[in-house]
Amino acid sequence: MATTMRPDAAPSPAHHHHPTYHEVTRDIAATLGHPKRGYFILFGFVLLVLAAGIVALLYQIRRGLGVAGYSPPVMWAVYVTTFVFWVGIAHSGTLISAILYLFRSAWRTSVYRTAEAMTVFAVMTAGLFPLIHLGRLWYAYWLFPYPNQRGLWVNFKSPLVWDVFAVSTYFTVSTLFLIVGLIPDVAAIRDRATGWRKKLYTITALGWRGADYQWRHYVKAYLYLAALATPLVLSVHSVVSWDFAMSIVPGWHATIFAPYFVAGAIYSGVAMVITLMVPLRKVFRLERYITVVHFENLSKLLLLTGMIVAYSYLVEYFIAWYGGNPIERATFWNRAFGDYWWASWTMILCNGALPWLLWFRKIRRSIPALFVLSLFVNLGMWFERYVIIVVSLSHEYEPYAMGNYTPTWVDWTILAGSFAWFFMWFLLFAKNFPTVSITEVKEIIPWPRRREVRA
Amino acid sequence: MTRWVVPVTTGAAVVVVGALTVFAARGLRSQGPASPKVQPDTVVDLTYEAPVDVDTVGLPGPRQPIFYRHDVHAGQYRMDCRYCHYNVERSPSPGLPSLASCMGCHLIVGSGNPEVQKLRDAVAAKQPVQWVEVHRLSQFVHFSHERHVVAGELNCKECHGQVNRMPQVYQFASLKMGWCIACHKTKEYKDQPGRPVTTDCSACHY
Amino acid sequence: MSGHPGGVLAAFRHVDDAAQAIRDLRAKGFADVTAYTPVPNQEIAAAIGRQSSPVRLWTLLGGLTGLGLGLVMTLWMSLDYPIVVGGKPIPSVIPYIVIMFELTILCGALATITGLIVHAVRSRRPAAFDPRFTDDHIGVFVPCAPEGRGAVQQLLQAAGAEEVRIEA
Amino acid sequence: MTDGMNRRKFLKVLGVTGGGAAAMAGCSTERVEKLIPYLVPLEDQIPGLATYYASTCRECPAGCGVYLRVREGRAVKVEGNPDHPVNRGRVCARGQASLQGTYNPDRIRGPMERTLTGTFAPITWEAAITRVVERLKGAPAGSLWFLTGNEGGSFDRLVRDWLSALGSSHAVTFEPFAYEALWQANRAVFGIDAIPSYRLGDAECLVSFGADFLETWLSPVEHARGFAAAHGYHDGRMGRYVHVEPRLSMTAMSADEWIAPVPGTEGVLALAMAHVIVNHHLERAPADAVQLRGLLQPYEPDQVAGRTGVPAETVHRLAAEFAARPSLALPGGAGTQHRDAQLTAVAVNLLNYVAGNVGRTVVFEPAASGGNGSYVGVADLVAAARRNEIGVLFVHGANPAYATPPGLGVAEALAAVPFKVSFARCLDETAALADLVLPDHDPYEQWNDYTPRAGVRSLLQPVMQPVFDTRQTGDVLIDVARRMGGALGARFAGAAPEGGYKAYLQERWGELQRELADRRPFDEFWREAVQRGGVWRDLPASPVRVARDIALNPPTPTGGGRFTAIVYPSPTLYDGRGANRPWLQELPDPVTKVTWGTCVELHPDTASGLGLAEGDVVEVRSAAGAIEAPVYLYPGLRPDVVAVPLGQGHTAYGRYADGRGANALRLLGPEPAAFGGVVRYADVTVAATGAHVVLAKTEGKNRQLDRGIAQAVTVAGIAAGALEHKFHLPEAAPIPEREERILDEVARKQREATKYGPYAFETSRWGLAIDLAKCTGCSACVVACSAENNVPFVGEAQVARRREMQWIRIERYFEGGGPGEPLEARFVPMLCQQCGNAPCEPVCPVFATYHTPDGLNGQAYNRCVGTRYCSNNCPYKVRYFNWYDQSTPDDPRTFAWEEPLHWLLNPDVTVRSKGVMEKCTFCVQRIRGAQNEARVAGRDLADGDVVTACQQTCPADAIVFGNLTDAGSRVARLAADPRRYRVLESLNTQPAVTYLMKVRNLGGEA
Repeated sequence: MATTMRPDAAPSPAHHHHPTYHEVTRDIAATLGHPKRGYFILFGFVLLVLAAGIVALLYQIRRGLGVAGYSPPVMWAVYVTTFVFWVGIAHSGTLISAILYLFRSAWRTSVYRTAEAMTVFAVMTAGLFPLIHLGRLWYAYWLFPYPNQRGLWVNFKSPLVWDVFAVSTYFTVSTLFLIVGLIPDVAAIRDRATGWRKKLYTITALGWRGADYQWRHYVKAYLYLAALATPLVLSVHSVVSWDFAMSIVPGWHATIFAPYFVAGAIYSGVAMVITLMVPLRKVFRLERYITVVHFENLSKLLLLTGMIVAYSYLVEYFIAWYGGNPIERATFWNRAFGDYWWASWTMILCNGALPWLLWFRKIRRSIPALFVLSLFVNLGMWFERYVIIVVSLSHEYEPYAMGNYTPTWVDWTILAGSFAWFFMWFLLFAKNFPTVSITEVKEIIPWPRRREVRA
Repeated sequence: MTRWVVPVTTGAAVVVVGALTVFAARGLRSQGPASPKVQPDTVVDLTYEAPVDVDTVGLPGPRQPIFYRHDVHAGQYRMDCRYCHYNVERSPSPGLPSLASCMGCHLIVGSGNPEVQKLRDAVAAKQPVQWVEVHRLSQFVHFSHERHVVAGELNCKECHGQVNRMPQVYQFASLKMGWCIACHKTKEYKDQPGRPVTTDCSACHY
Repeated sequence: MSGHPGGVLAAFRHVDDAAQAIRDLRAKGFADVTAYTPVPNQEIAAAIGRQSSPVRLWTLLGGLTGLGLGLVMTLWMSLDYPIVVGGKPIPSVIPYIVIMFELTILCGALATITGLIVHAVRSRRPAAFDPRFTDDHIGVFVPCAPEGRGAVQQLLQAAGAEEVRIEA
Repeated sequence: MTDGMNRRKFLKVLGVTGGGAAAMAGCSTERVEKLIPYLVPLEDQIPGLATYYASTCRECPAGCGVYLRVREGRAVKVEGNPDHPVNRGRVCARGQASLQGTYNPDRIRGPMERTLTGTFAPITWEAAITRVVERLKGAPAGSLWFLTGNEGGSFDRLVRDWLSALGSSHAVTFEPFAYEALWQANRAVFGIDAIPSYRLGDAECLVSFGADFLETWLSPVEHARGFAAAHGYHDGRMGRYVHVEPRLSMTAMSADEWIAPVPGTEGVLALAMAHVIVNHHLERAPADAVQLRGLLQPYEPDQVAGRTGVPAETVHRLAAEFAARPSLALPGGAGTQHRDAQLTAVAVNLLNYVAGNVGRTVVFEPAASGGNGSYVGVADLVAAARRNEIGVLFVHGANPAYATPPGLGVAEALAAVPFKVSFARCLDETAALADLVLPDHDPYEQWNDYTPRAGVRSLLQPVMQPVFDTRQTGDVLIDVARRMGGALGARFAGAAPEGGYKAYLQERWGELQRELADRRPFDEFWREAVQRGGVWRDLPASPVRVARDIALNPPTPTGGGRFTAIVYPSPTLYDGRGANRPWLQELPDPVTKVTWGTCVELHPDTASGLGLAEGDVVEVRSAAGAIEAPVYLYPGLRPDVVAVPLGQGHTAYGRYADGRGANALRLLGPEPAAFGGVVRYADVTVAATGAHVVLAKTEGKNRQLDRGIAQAVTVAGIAAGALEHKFHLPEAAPIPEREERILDEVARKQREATKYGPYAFETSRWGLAIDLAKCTGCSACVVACSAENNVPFVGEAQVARRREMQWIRIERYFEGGGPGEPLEARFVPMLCQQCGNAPCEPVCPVFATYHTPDGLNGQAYNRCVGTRYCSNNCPYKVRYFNWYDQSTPDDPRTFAWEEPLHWLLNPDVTVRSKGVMEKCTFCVQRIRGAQNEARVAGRDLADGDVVTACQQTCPADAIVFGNLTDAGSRVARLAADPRRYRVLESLNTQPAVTYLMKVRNLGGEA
């Protein structure tokens, strides 16, 4: 928390007609409490889809990966695509909560909690896919270097092992970060809640009182967590990108992959934040705290990362031509004009072209427009991974062994199931914990004082 | 300066934990019947007499259709293992005595012994005795007795234990990979001192 | 319920009042004043006046430990059962850097949290509390013997406390 | 030995090996296994070690000698008999799959009789034989017919003896490919009733008029050996091979030049060449060649160019080459299946004669007994049946109900026969019509002999206990004879009472021994023969002269339909008898790479003309009938020709064959042609049906996109130094010399850093060399590999998803073929390259794949978790994933080892389970086995101690395996050959597989 922030710090988004501290507590606490019928219907639907996904998975485990659409040489497909997609989604959360925190940007305060929760749940979703796509997932624990009677260890040269470490670290750290941030809020709610919720929050508040000796360590710890999370978030998607870049597959083996993936990740993540925030704001009546200004800032972030992504696309094609390697060239020719041209152009349209609309202030400030746009970006980013993975694999070195891939119902059901899994957690969270940080929103509201500050 | 103490100690603790993992691994590996311990050779013990009546139930190892006494045959009468397991020096699999070779002796010997009678009945009925396998390797492990016994000059008991003292044979060694490796890491090629026998995966797994 | 040595508890609305009151109290020798704020506040922290938290040391040492662990683990494990892949050196440090980095972050974060808990608990001071302090009031608790309470109460009221009450 | 054999009971055998059972257990180790000892030890069986028995392959009339590898009493693999004169230790794909006939789950498990309801019901042998005896007693002698396949040995003799003793002479032999035209032509031209042996090895110039001599024609394995010897590239010299046929067959793909004449005009072309030779090039011609001038007069090249569509100068060029060197012209295959087949055969005989090849490369030996019979024979049988002249019909080793054009009406005819006995091993179309089925032993379960050609008597011996309750037909016939008593009984009361067919066989061999003037006691002679697999000797060539009166009936003009359909024998399924072997069904057709079905080959231009795309189902209709099958776009055809393989479209014959694909025979008319055979050409129309399917083919792209996968040079090119600057992927820019040095330094340092632990010591590096100048694409290696390494078949649906698992595949690429440029096809056997810097290894998180100290790219199946990253990162795409559990009966949909097929499993190789990656490891089990032997014997491995399955079976000897670090080894020498190259070398994967460029001889440097 901004210890160095003075009450009269830079004009905050919520500057004009501040709510009082009390209003903040009241309004946000109001978002919790007993949900309405609509919530349960939605939740039931989510559980249904999740169940379908689980059934599909069990079927796949029973019979073998053959029930998915894999057709060699395409040995990775929807599952790895979806893995990268969800890891990407996660990133914006950490960006907003940690990086923007270090940059002291005030506007993050009312959106970071949602983003952070999204991060944790997205990583929880992503983490499933490396397992789902294994031929023998019951041996997945072999991927960890645990002492065993065979005396065998894992291959630390394999990017997949890097992944294991990166993703599990990322999950741990972002979860801690979320929990730490929650403590003062939970305490605030505790002091207002009644009944079983009171008990729940009393426990989860870990005895927080906001005493000076608590703030003193808390503030530092939070700062250092943010400091650790920042390089981590950059590293995680770099490592994920190395799953591909470390190989010799034409279309994968590129040095630009790390920055390209990180930008893409944040891009998709911001889009997902918008997708979540728009309905949330309506349902929870948070218009006062999540204002057009926040969306405009988010969309600027979207525009920036979108431009980086578009640039990366250009560079990929340029290097393929400029590098002069005929196989690389063939691969990219195939991407643009081969059997999968539709996927490639979907991706280029959604990620490369549409964000240009954000140059217009009108669109940046139109919440419906942003919502629609964010959906397109999500779609586009999923296809980006699909193109990178499937299309590259379908057109490698050995012409005789080239071939195409089409998913089956199992792929689709498990993909849908992953969304259900994500939203299940998110819905549970939204109704039981503040989706807007009480404490941090208060922080940007100046304290009432009796005398003027002496400069 | 008390506030230094806690972090320092904890930091140290983490290091120790790290180190422990490593050594735990070591430990885990060497535990189990590590490099086969060779008991004093009892073949010279001419006085050994196998206990007269033993109760199968109390004994380790699976119960066999016929209570064949290795301790009597290999122990008391000091028959060479290779008399029955005739292939051990020329084939990956040691070979299982045919009932005919049992009858070689038991046509005459052992009348009145109910277990021997079972054998004779089986032969009469032309029904092979279905022994229960004691030492079992997975089908993805390929082990050659020939190479270990002839080239490796290993004594049977290093892996099978003192069968000549077992009324009912039980699995002496774990036969797990760690156990194999433990031995392979200590042994050397007979003709190339200093060269450890292979720990290459494809020596056994193919 | 009093899990605390009795004293005086005041609730402030204005941050400058509260800060001033704390400064006065400390001037009068009340060392262990406890201040509650719904959000961290520089003025109050300054008024209370304690050195910055040692948690950063935990972060540092945790990180270094992780780094060391990563180094030892990757190298030892690849030498323990040497296997050649892709014609690369059996211990190759460059790919292992990724592992070391991740472990640095992981251990650093875990150590930081441990530090937070340890210190928050260790520097704990028993004091009275009021729910308003997590909402919109600044709380100040001054532990003192019953005979001195009157003076403190006056001081706090003078400082502009909205409410002052004796906590037995 | 045989007695040991007979005492053996499978229960025991299975128990001892546990091979089958344990294999089924997949990777679970928790089951209690029983150990079941022999009652009596088998003197020739050592548990855990293989025993080899010599026998003879009966998959086609070629009659190759084989060794059966037997483990614990069950045959697990077929290998060539190195001594056998026909195949010299090599076996073709069909031979490799023959054990799937033995262990076929659809074999008839015991005698059956037809019940009143028309279905079959089991019956005891006793009852069955009694039934036969009754029927025979009731039937008039003349009404007794016996239809056999080409038995070519003592069994033929038995049948004839047996019939004659019963007073009948109606023994008919039916072999679908009986080469009637050749027999007739040889009679007509040389007055000799025989098929000569064609010495391909001595022919420096080979012209094949349609003969698919590397696929099915006469003796493919033998031909491949000769062809490799003559046409392989040996220091600057190689033969030249021109193929004349409207379709580019697999055999033709090895040709240096492909000439596609108007269908049916091969003969005219041959005569035109002969014409040129007798008029201009008589250097090598025999004296009486000139007398043919008159006969050949009308065939002046310019005259016939119009008819054949082959320009005169081509004919002159070919004739000149043909006459200049020891040459050979082959009549056969598609060239001898059309109406004018006999003309072709006669013409080719004349061509060989005038070129002086007869007696040199075309050698007539004293006629071998029997022969292939003729289609006319079956036609007569059918006619007789229609006239109700057949009372009792015995059928053995022939399946006319499937293998003749439906128009002949075999089924209807048989319906008119009151009592039909079939000795079939599988319930094929003919057996399905029988009243009584007395299943014969499989060739590998029986005593028998076979005479592939004069001078070669090849033996069959039972290598194991019969799998089912079958009886050898010879024994049955003799048993029947004994019960019949009378003349018949007397005939077989003979020498060995109760001896049965084995005794009869030994009588025949006694005669042979006398014939050979062998003085040893018979037992000795017999034992040696059994061990060697037969007896053989070289016979003197019988001199032949061209007949004085040869009539050349002019070719009939082709007419009618829009296209000419060529119906050719499938290189994998032959005439259809291979269709119930899953390995052969899944073996990609060497030309089309299509598996598990029939496809109609159409020229791409033709297809686009008809608006057809690959996979579109079309109806091909002729006067005789129609079939429906998907289109395969094949540039190796004349645009006016469509081609359809035989072998599919069974209506019985077991689960793997029944109802699969289309039977191309439907297109053919039943009436025998002038030469006595079936005309396998038809005038057809092609029409789309609107349906579309995904072809189950293993091929992605059929062009290699200039990636240098399959490289080739010409003899002239080599002479001009083409090998100096070798093909590489064009780099972005040449690496500067300084960087080069740094890179080398880095590489050296890296190699040093890998010398640690077990890697620190000098070991071998295993390598393979494949000579593309010899590889004919026959795909024998593919099946051999599957058999050796327990590679499961996955079925049509999975292949359609490109999930086939054969560890070695034959890639077939096309070059050229554009307007004005000749179409060229190249084969590349692609298997794991065992890279020195293997991209697959470092990406595996669990070290399941890694580099062994002896340079293999090891794969520990039981460690694999199935991330499949290795396969993504493999530039050669030679890693295969177990998408389903092919190894457990739990999932019948994917189970590949239906009992008793699982008895084929090689106990030395892990059976992979669901979710793991598998691949070629240079038959590591053979390497380890040899290493163990060497260690135990206290010696080092010598070159040739280890032979991989693919190398072992390669008919052309194109594959050589060995230790690359041993400079003296064959493979090391080949790896240094100027023609060497390594696939995708610019990736610096350092493959252990060296390819030697294909060499093409474009002529002119004779």
